[in-house]
Order: sequence, then C-alpha cells, then structure tokens
Amino acid sequence: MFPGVDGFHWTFGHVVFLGLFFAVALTIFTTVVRAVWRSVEDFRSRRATAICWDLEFAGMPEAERCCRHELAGRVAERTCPNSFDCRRCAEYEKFAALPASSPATSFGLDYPAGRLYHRGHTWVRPESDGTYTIGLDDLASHLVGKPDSVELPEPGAAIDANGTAWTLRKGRNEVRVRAPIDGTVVETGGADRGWYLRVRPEGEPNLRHLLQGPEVTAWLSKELERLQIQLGAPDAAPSLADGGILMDGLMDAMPQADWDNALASTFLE
Amino acid sequence: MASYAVADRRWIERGVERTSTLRFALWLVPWALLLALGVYAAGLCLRFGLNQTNMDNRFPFGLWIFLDLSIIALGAGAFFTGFLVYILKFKELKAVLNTAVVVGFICYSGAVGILMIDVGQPLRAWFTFWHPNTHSMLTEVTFCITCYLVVLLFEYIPVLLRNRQLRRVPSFLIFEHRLHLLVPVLAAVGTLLSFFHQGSLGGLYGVLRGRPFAFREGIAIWPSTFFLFILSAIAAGPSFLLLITSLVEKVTGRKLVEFSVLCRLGRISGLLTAVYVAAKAVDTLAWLNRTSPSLGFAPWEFYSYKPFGTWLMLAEIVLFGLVPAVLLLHPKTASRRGWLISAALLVCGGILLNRFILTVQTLALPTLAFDEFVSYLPSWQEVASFGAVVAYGVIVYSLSYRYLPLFPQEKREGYRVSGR
Amino acid sequence: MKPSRRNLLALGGGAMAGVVFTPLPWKLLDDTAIWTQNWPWIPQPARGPVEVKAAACSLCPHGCGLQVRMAAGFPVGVSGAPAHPVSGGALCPLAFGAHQLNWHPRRLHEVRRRGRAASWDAASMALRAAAAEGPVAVIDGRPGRGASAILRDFAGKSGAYITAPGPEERSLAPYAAWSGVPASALGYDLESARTIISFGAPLLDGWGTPGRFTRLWSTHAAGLGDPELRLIQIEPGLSHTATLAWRWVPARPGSDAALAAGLARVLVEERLVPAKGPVPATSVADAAGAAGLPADAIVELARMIAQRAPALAISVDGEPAVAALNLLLGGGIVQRRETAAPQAAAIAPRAVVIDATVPWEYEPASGAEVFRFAAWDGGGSKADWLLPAPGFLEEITEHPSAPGSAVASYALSPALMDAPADVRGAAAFVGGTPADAVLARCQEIFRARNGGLYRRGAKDAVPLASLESAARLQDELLAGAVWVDDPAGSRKVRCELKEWPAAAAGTHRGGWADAWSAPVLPPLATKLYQESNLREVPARSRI
Amino acid sequence: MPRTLLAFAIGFGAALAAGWGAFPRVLYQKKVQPIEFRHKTHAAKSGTSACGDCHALRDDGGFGGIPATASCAGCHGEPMGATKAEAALVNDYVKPHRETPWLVYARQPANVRFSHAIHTRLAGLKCAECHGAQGETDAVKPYEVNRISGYSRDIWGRSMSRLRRAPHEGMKMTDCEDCHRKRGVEAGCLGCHQ
Amino acid sequence: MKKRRYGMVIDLDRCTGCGACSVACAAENNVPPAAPRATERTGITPLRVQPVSNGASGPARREVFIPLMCMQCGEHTPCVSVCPQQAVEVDSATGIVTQMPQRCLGCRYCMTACPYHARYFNWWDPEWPAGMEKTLNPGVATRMRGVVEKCNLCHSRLHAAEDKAAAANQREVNPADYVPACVEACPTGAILFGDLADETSAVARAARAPQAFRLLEKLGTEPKVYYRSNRPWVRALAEPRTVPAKEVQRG
Repeated sequence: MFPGVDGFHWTFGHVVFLGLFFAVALTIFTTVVRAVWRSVEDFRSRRATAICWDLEFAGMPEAERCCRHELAGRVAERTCPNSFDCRRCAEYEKFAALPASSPATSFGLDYPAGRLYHRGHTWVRPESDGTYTIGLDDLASHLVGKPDSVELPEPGAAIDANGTAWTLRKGRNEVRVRAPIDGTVVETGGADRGWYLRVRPEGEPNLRHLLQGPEVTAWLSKELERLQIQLGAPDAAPSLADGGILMDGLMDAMPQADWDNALASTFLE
Repeated sequence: MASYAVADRRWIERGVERTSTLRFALWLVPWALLLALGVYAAGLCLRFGLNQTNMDNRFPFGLWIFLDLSIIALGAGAFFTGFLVYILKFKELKAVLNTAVVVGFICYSGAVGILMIDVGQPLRAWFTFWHPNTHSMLTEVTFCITCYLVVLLFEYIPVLLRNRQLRRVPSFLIFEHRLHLLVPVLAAVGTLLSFFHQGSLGGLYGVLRGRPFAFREGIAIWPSTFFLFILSAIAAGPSFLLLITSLVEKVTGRKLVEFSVLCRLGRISGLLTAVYVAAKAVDTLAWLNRTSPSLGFAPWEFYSYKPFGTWLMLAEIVLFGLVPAVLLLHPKTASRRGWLISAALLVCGGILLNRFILTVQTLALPTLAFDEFVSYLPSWQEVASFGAVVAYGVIVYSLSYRYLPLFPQEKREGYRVSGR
Repeated sequence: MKPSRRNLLALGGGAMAGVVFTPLPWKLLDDTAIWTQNWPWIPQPARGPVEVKAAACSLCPHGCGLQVRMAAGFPVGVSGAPAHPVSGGALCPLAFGAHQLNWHPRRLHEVRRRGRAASWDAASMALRAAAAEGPVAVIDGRPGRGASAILRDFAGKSGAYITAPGPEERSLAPYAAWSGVPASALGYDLESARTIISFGAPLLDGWGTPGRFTRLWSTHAAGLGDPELRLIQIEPGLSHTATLAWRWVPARPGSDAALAAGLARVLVEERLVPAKGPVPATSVADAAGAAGLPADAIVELARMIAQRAPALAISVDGEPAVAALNLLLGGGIVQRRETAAPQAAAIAPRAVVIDATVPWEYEPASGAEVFRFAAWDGGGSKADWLLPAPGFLEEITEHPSAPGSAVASYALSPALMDAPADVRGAAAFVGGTPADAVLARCQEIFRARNGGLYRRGAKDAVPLASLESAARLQDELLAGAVWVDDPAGSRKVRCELKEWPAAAAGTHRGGWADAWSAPVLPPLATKLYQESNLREVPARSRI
Repeated sequence: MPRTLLAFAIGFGAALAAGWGAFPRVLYQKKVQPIEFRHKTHAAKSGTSACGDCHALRDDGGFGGIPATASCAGCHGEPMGATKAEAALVNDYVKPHRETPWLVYARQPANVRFSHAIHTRLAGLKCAECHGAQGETDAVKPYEVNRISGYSRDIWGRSMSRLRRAPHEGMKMTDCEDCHRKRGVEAGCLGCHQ
Repeated sequence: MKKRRYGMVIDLDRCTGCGACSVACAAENNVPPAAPRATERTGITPLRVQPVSNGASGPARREVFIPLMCMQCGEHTPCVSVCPQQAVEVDSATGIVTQMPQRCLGCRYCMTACPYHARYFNWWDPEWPAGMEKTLNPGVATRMRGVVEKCNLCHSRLHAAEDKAAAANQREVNPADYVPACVEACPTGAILFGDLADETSAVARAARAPQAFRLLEKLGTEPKVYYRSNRPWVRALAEPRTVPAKEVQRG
C-alpha cells in the first residue's frame, strides 16, 4: 500500500491504482469532514436554529404553511416562502398595507391586544425595562391545561427565535415550545405565573414576524379548525369552535385523541 | 392505546400513515427468525470453517459468490439513480432516490457481510489493502466495494437523521443538512467506484484464462465482461428499484410514487437492456468464433453437458434480454403496470441467470480432457446465511420505510391509502 | 454539572479520533492476523537438526530398506534406501506414511482380555495354565528369524509351530505340495523370465517385494510396443496391473484352471514346448467356453507365450493348474538356500500364540485360547488376549528373505524410537531373549560364509569372509547393511507331478493393502483411498 | 461549545493515554527466563567472544541455536558457587539431563525460514547486526510475549511506534525486507517462508 | 545465484498408479490425514494420481495414471494474477509458483482460475491423532483451515540444499541435494526432475523430446511440468476433450 510495505511496486499500474484509491478515499474523507466543519460553523455563527427551523418548515404540509396575510384576508391564497419569518419577507409591506377582513370574535379565548403572537402559540409582551415577557397563549394553555412538568432554560441562557424556548411535558407527550424572539433569559416564570420567560434581546428587536391585531383571530380560527379536524371526534366539536368556549385542559378531557399530531401542529414541531 | 404503540408512533414521520405497531412487529418476527437462523449458520462457518458448506476444491465458488454478484448488480440502482439525479439532473427520480440508497446500502452491506464469511480467513481480509495485487480484479473489487460501502453509509446517514426524533437534535439536523448538500460529490465518487467494481466483478471471470468458458478478450486490461457487467448492472438497477417500489406499494397498500416515475425507470432500464443485449450478442459471437477456439476449446462443447445446454445461452440473450427490452421500450406495454413489472422481473432474472452461468457453469465444466463435469448443491448453512442477508435486508428496509422519509413526496403530496 | 448527551457524544468522538493515533487499533489488526497464522490448536513441527538413519520396514514380510529422517528424536519422513538389494530403493505407497503409525488411534497400549484391560502377569499365567493342559500352537508370520527359533522352541515337540503364509507363499503352495519344500523357502525367478503370464496376480500393484517386479517392468517393458519383458495379465477386470500389461486377457472369473489347461493343451499339441509330464484332458473349446474367450484367442495366447522364452506363469490364488502350466513352460521356481521350518502336523491346540508379524486377518482354528500380539487393534479380532507389541521402528527387527524372492537374505533394523512402557514381543513373552536369538542368527550366517554384505548405497557386496566376527556382522546389519546369499545358492525346485491337477477354488486377490500385514494402515493412506479416485477403499477398513 | 470541546479533548487524551500507555502493558506479558545467564562472564571465562563458538552452525547448514544442557555440564556438573540460580541449573537441568526451556527473544514462527548459514557465511552479516550486542550483556532481560500472537516482543521491537528503535531492533517481515532492499537481495516469498 | 527453472518430466508409461508419490508428498509437506468427512473433492492432495482411460472397451481398454500437481506455469500464470494480496508469485530465482498460506485469506479465486485443479483449500483445521504431531517435518509449517495450498516443489528441500551449500560457502545448490519427495518416492523412477533452464540437463532434454507434452498447452500458461508417453492416445490427453462427456466413461 505504501512504499516500503511488501507488495508495493513502483510500476505504472500499481501507482495509478493506488493513486486513484487514495484520491477517492481522500474525497470521501474531505466531504464528510467538510460537512462536519460546516455544521460546526453553523452553530458558531448562530445560524443553526434558523437552518433547523427552515428545514422543519420545508417539511410541513403546504396547508400549514399559510401566510399571515392570507389569514388576515389581505390576499386570497399565499404559502409562506420565508419560514414564517416576516423579517426576511420582501413583500411584507406590500401586503400589510392591504385592508384586513377577519372575524371579530376570539372564540372566547383571551388574546389581549397588547401582545404579539408567534405562530408556535407563544406571546411576547414588551416591558418598560426593555425586556420582553414570553408566555404560552390562551389556546395552547387551554390545550395543555396544567403541564406535568416544565423544563425552562437557566437565566443567562440564549434563546433563538424559532428555536426551542422551553419544554412542556404532559402525559406521554413532550412539547418543545418555540421561542418567539432572540434574546438572553433574565428570569423564568412558569405555568402558574401566567408567563414563562423574560428575555432581554440584543439591541432593538425586529418583531415584524409576530402576529398582531386582526391576524390573530383569523389565525386562531384556522388553528381551531385544524384542531377540530385533527382531534377528529365529533363529540369534541362543541368544546371547540362554533362559537363555543374552549374547554380548559382539553388534553385531560380527551385522552383518546391524537394529541401527538395535534400538539406537533400546534407548536410547529 | 398501549404505551409502546404511542412511543412507536412518535418515531414515525408526522403526516404519513403506517401500519399498527403490532402488525409491524408480527411482520418482523419471521424475518427476525430467519435472520437468527442465518446468523447461527454463519457462526458455524466462522467457528468450524467452510467445511460447513458444500463447496469443494472443484467448486470453490458457490451460492454465496453467485448471489453476491447478483445483489451487487441489483444494488447498482443506488449509484445509478444518484448519477441520474445529481449528475444528469433527472429530477423526477428524486422520488425513489432515498429508497435506492437504502436498497443499495442493504445490498452492499449484505454482500460484504457474506463475503466475510465466504473467505476462509476474515481476520486477514485487510491484507488485500496492505499488500494489494493491483493486477487482480478482486483487489479492485475489494477496494471499490469497501469505499463504496462507506459512500453509501454517508448517503444513508442523511436519510437516517431525517427521522422524526433524531431530527430534533439540532446538531444531527444541521449535519444532515450539510451532508445532504455535499451528496452530489458522494454520488459522483459512487458512480466512479461503481463503474469500476461492477466492471471488475465481470472482469473477475473474464480474466480466467484457465477457464475458457469464461475467458474473454477485451480492451487493454479489461476483458469484455468488464463492460458487459457495467451495462447489465445499470440496466437491472432501475428495474430492481421499480420492482422494490412496486412491491412496497403492494405490501403496504399505499401509493408512494407517481406511476410516471416507475415508467421512467422502466424506460431507462429498457434502453440499457437493449444496449446490453446487443453488446452481449456481439461478445458471444466473438467468443464462439475467436476466443475459445484460440485456446484450443471447441465452444459448443461447453453446452454439451446437461442441463447447461445452448438453451441457457438463448434464454439469457432472448428471453431475459431482448424480450424485456422490447416490453420496456414499446409505448403500449411500457405504460401498463403489469407489463412493466413483468419486464422488470425478466431483466432482474436475466442478471441472476447471467451471474449464475458465469459462476456455476464456469466451475462445473471440465477443463482437462479427463475432468468430469461436476455439480454442487449448497448446504443448509449456505442457504441460511444467505437467507439472513435477505432477512437483514427486509428488516432494514421495513424499519427504514416505517421510520424514515424514504418517499418524501408521500407526505408532501399527501398520498392516502389506496384501495383498502 | 451533569454531562449532557452532547458531551458524551463529544467524549466518544474524541476517544475514537484519539485512538486512531495510538498503536492500539493497528497493532490489534496485525496481531489478530498473526494469531490466525499461529493458531495455538494447530500443531507445528518441533525444531531441531534432521538426521538420516538406516532401517527396514517391518510392516510386511518383504523388509524394504528405509531411510528414516529423524528430528528431535522422532521420525519425520521415510524414503527408500537407494540400491537396496531387496527393495532396490522402492517402497510401497503405505510405507511413506508408516512413521506415523505408532500414534495411530488404534495403537494398543495395554493388555486386553476380551476387550477389558488386563495385565501381563495375568496373560502369562493364563498361557502357562493352558500349556499345562494341552499343546500350544505358535503362529509365526515371518519364519527364518532368530526370534522364530524362540517361538519354535516354545511350541516344542508337543505343540505346533505354524507359519502364516502371505500372498506370495499362497501362490507357491502347489509347488510346496509337489516338491516337499515349504513355500516359505520357495521363490520366483522373475529376473530371468522374458514372458510372464499372470493369472490375477497384481504384479505391478503390491504383489511381491515392492520395487522388484516394478523395476524389471519399468526398465524392460514400460511404454514399449514390443517389450523385452512381456507381461500378460489374465484377469476379469481392468486392474492396475492389467492396464499396464503388454496384453490383457479379460477371462471370466474362476476360469483360471480351465484357461491354464487349455493353454497347456495348445502348447503340447502344437509342440511349442517339450512334452513332459501330464497333459490336461480339457479341450481348447471347453477352456474357451469357461473363460468366455474365442478358441482362437487361446491358441494365439499360447503361441504368444511360447514365442519368447523363458516364460513364467503365476497364479495369485495358488491355482494348481497354473502351477502345472508353469512346470510345463519350464518352471522358474527356485528353492532358496536356507533351512525352512518343516510343516507342522495338524493338532488341536489348547492355546494359540500369534506373533505380531502374522497378518491381522489370520484366524486360528476355534476352540483354542488365542494370545494375539499386535501393536494395533485392527478391529474384529476374536482373540481372547490382545497383547501390545512394539510398533514401527520401536524394536530391533529381523528381516529374513522376502516371500517369493529368488535368493536368501537377512537384514536387521535398529530401534529408532522408544517403545511405550508396557509393550512386549511374543518371543520375549514366551521367555526367550530376542537379542541373543538375533546374534545366534548372525552367527549362523557368519559361520556359513555364503553370499555377501551390501552396505547402504553400495552396488557391490562385501564378501562375508572380510568380516572378523558375527558380532561385527550384526553391527553392520544394524547400520543398514543387508546380507544376501550367492544367487548360485538357489536352485531350481524339483516337482513330481503325476497327473494334471484338479482345479482348486481360490478367491484371493492381493494388493498393497493385502500384502501389508500390520493391523492398520497409515493415516495418510487416506490420500489414496479417501481423498482421490485412485483406489477403492480396501475391503478391510483399517485406515 | 467549550464544554463540548473539552469533552472531545478529554476523550482524545484518554484514548492517547490508553493506546500508548496501558495497551502495551496489557498486550505484552513479562516472563522470566528459567535460569540466569551472563554472556559477559561466560565469554570471559571461556576466553572467547565469537558468538559462533557456542551458537554454531552445523555441517548441514542448520543453526545450532542455544547450546544444549550437555554443553553446560562440562563446567556446571556440580554447582560452581552457592547462588540459587546455580543450584537451579545443576539440579533442575544438568543432572536430570533436561533441556533448559529458554525463552528465545528472536524466535520466529514456524512459517519463517531463516538461514543463519546464508546470512553469516554468504552475506557476511555480523550477529550483532540483527541481535544487538547480546554477547556483552551481563544479565538476561525479561522476555515479553505478545498475548495475542504469541510472538516475542523483540519481533516488533521495543518501540510501539516502531519509529524510535535501534538499527538491530525489530524482526518483522518488513525489517527483513528493508535490509534485503538495501542490499539488493531479492528473496521472494519462498526464500524466507516454509 | 544463477536463474533456474525447476521442472519435471513425468513418464506416464512408467507410472503404475501406486500413489507412493502422493503419500510421500503429504508426509513431506505435513499434510494431515483426511478429515472424517473429507472426500476426493475436499481432501488435500497437492499431488494426486488420476486414472484416465482410453475410452475403448474390451481387451483394448487401457488406463493411464496421471500424477497431477501444480504445473508451475511460467506465463500468464493463472493463479498469480488473480490473487488479491500477492500470496502467490512466480519465484524469479527458481521459477517455482509459490503459494503462501500465511498470506492467503481464503477467497479461493486462484482455485477457480487454475485449469489444472492443482490448488487445495483447507476446509478443515488440520488434525493429527494425539502424538502424531511429533512426526511433522520440521522444514514445513503446517497450514490452518481457510487457506489454499498447493505443491511448492518441496521447497523445504531446496532450503536444506541451500543451507548445506551456504555452510560450505557455496552459492549454487548441488542438484543431488534438491529432489522433491515425489521424485524420490517413485518406485519406477518415472519422474525426472531438474533445471529446465540448463539446456544440458536430463530433464531439459526429455522435455524437448517429441513424446513430451504439457496439459492444455494452448492456454499459453507454459507449465514446467511435462509429461511423456509413447502412446498417442495418452498424448492426446493434453488437449481438452472434444467428445461429449457421456461418450467417455471411466472404468
């Protein structure tokens, strides 16, 4: 194999053969090393969360990749090409300027106007000290009810928008809640305190990707509709939409339903 | 629902339907038993030596080599699809790319596994790398298959890391993403390697000057079988993929790919089979009239030993070559599922027959004037160890099908259960 | 701080990366491969210098000269002694594996009485008790040795000393009957014959001394269209000898006597030989009918035989008609100059002692208590006592004239190995001192001053007279020399034949495996019987 | 990230330590020669320092190797001193005429054919070129046996990496080949294997 | 040392088919006795004797015994080029085709390549009855299961001859010191052995004789084992069979 090892000959055929072999082996090796190296680079430049989210988003069924402007009735039909990250969207202004038409009802759910909503069912509230409070929105809270356990990041930990903010466990289900914004955790709350995290973003954050105003109810309507289909059971209908009031602790109430799927869709797993 | 079923469900891609955990487990049981039996048989061979087989000094290659050659040829779909998708940009074949990779990985790893039992001293296998005889086709095969198995592994890893649970680990997902972006490089390397080792597997027999039934002249260091094996492998690869996909669709009762993709595979296979048949016919004529007589052997003698008559040669070229080529190329038959599958079966059968003839008939025929025509029947250990490879393939494929996005379009296009 | 999954993965990755830069994986790869080259359960040869020792083969009565290569005190290879006066450097195929026989799984290591372990004392007492009750017969497979004298003396006057004939002696039986000379002292004068008619005798396949006829054949006959030495083989099947013979006559089985008579008839009628002695009554047509041959073929065969004289007819069965035919053709049977034991009168012995030299198949008359000496258990023995004897090259062995040889000879073979602790020869068991007997035999030869001594490799003999003493002769013999009588000492045997003999039914067919009188074959004989299609597995499955 | 890196480094370091430090200790088993022997003393007392005087070639070209016990008996028929080793030699080997089961450092496996005659007579190699200055040692070093292959450690050489070894160290096939290549000798497989 | 091409001429007219060569070969090369289940197709007989008939029936029927071993091919050596790890080579000094079981991984490709079926696989680990290992020839290492072996022209005897010459400060081997076991064992002296490169040697002269032939000569493998026979039908066995097998029956 190498000069000096028995069987090595300085003949044309032998050298060409082994040369080709080493070239091939080196190509395979460098390809794999390059993949590893680029992955490390992705983490180091904090691109990783965004890439992961992009990949997850690309795998979502088309129906679930609906643009906020479609929800708000500003456009007839539009699939989001930007992984729900309106900060990257070149056409955002164009659509945002159009008039919205949406149901006025919030289905008995509590969606205060002062908050911004993430498509993974978290809300963000700017505080006076420049921090932002993050919590689980009312639909998610109704679904989960009281979680069995919550795994929150330590204060000081960094979270990235669309990355995992914290984890909820309920029964056999484990839910990763997506962070609505980037920032450093300054304080942690919990289910009983009504909010989960307080984070301090780096500089003035761009919150354009979060839902607000009329979009929220339209989005809620679509989410409830989806939930109804997913949870499937007709007897569940009254407890869901149709102007009814969403039951608190739905997971406890309907243990037989396909929560795996429903939670995954809800929390954008 | 039992807790294991829930846990199982969490590993299955969201948005696709798979059979129940219980049914899946029941499906795996017989294969697992076959695998266990085969592993036991292989263990016997490793522990006590190859006397457990029915091979002998006159029949030193047997069932294992024949089937190894066959599954490596059938596994050629992996590199060839990669080549078509990444190098020639046949985008629609992306639908079967993942399944091709898994099938290829199974075929190659199974073949290497069997080879490790087939050689008498597996612990010395690395000598081939350390002291290679570069004149030997087997050296070339060993180097290329090993490298290609590594390539297949790294083509399979992205598919594996796409599993619903594994994907949740950000570093896995990022690595998968980065590796996937570089897969065209691997596909190119895989194509190079495959061309060489598929060819060298043919060369393995073509260089046998002492076996005029197999010996062929050729170009430079490559006998004609070198090129014929490449051709036949890339002709059969797509057919095998077509068969596997149809079979999976049949077994699972789900639509997995568009029929047009299967037709495309069939057409590629048909075209290449036609080229192969033409080349094979020319080669056979050259061998009959030139090569064999020049070594002192009357070629028709080779066909005077029953059951290896001339019918075998005709069957190989006409029934398993020309006929499926026509079926796959004729627009009428090529657009009918039944004909498509039958033709693909014939193409794959032709590969098996070709590898069988070259392995078994070559060895059975006498060379010396006073040799006898010899026969060989594999022992249960040989059959069982190969059965283990089949079982291993079925199990790996079933697990891959259940837990990995082998057919990404299945979810994207929202295919639903057909029939049932 | 708890290590996370990522930390563990990194740790493992680091270890895997690190281990590549240590000798561990590479050395393991190398050492496991080397391990397969030196698997501890596969024996390897001992180291040590190789010495070549002279010996003689004791496994059949022919006593071929051996060169034994010894390493670390054990024989590691056997080859023929070049220019040996008896075997001429040739050996039978079995001899090449004979040095492994002492470790044959059927080696006898203990006295056995009807399959159960017993002691020498018990055997000795049993023999003494039996001898007190009635006559004892002693069977000797190799008469003419010093040890034979011990056995003969033990049998004494009341008992019987019987020799067990080998294939060559069985073929000579008619001449012994007609001349009164024991078959053990008769021989064939193959060397002067120019035509040999063999009735089934496997002359080229293990009949007679290996290297005797084959050498004559290979120099004078092999591959020649009209050879100097014509071999005509009369045998139903295509045996090795038949296929190599100048002419092969596929006569019907059991027709040897008729065919011999037919041939004799033609020879006499056509005056191809001088008419002497009786003439058979069988007509040529009858003979042809019996042999399944055309009558012309018999006439032609007779003419062919007479064409190149002298002719010698040999029957493997000792068929009297063939012997009569041979006498008609001129004989070719000689009587060696040596004292042969007289034929014993038939008795009903109380006990039988069988020497280890007797072929394993020898079955004594029933009713007697049988004491069987053997180095190996060949299986199926009905003997009451199996007594372990020294094996191959484990004791000094004597090699008297080979059966069927034309001249008398005597050779000794040294003991090249130590025998197992508890083995004894028959001569020692019956109370003799074999060493003294050997010396006595040497003295006998020395006193007679006949013939000469062929030292190892020498083409010419040293006259016996040049030696100073019998002890010196013994030393020379132990160093590999062979005493051979002057050929002039042998003379043609005189047979009185009144009438053409009646046919005797014989079925014996010889061959290497049949000439071999040791109870087992060397393990490497599997190369001939099991691992090639050269030979059928011998009837006696004693491999 | 730093924790990951640290874990990687720890794994890497541990593997290095295991591979270079622990592995050779596990792989090789130390054995003590059956009795003591001093080349220096014997050379001085016998007045010869030529290796061939004791380790002689036979006439047939074979190599005598380590002298047999019989050649010890000339001087050590009775103990030459009161040491334990001396008593052991005389009582365990010389008197019962038993051969000493020496552990041979340069022992090659059965499949190797090494002709001392060709190397010393025809090629004119000095013993020390392969064996080192054995004749000047004053004690027998411990013998180390490879637990897997059963070879003496001297075949591989002391240095695990085989990079830092003395010219005579190492008796693997590649060492034979290196020397042959340097001297332009072509032996072929058959030349050195049996 | 001068280049040699060791070879032999086997006189088929003199072979009696006794098999002494076969047994002597096995003993010399430490080939074990057959494993209980070994057959003529799984045994190890680096030299085997093959009976072949002339195909006639009745008294005209004859057989010839053909000792078959490695033919020591000199050109296009089929086994050398196929071995993936250089376990086989043609020794440049002696012309002997050498097989190194210690390098062999047991792929058996060389066995498929050899038209003479002269290569044998160790299907079993070698086994000798207890104690019989003491009789192993010290010049030859035993093999293990899973490797191929064949006739190496008794190379241990060449080693011994070389050692003996070297001890006498000679570079050239005395031809009388190097005689393979089969040659030595043949009771009729049917095998002539020597250096074919030496034009004056008896073996070179015999190889040039018109009665000499080699098996499958048209394959172009240039075997160094020659056969000779006065009988035309025997010489015709050099060529491959041209009549269908069913018409040729072996007795």
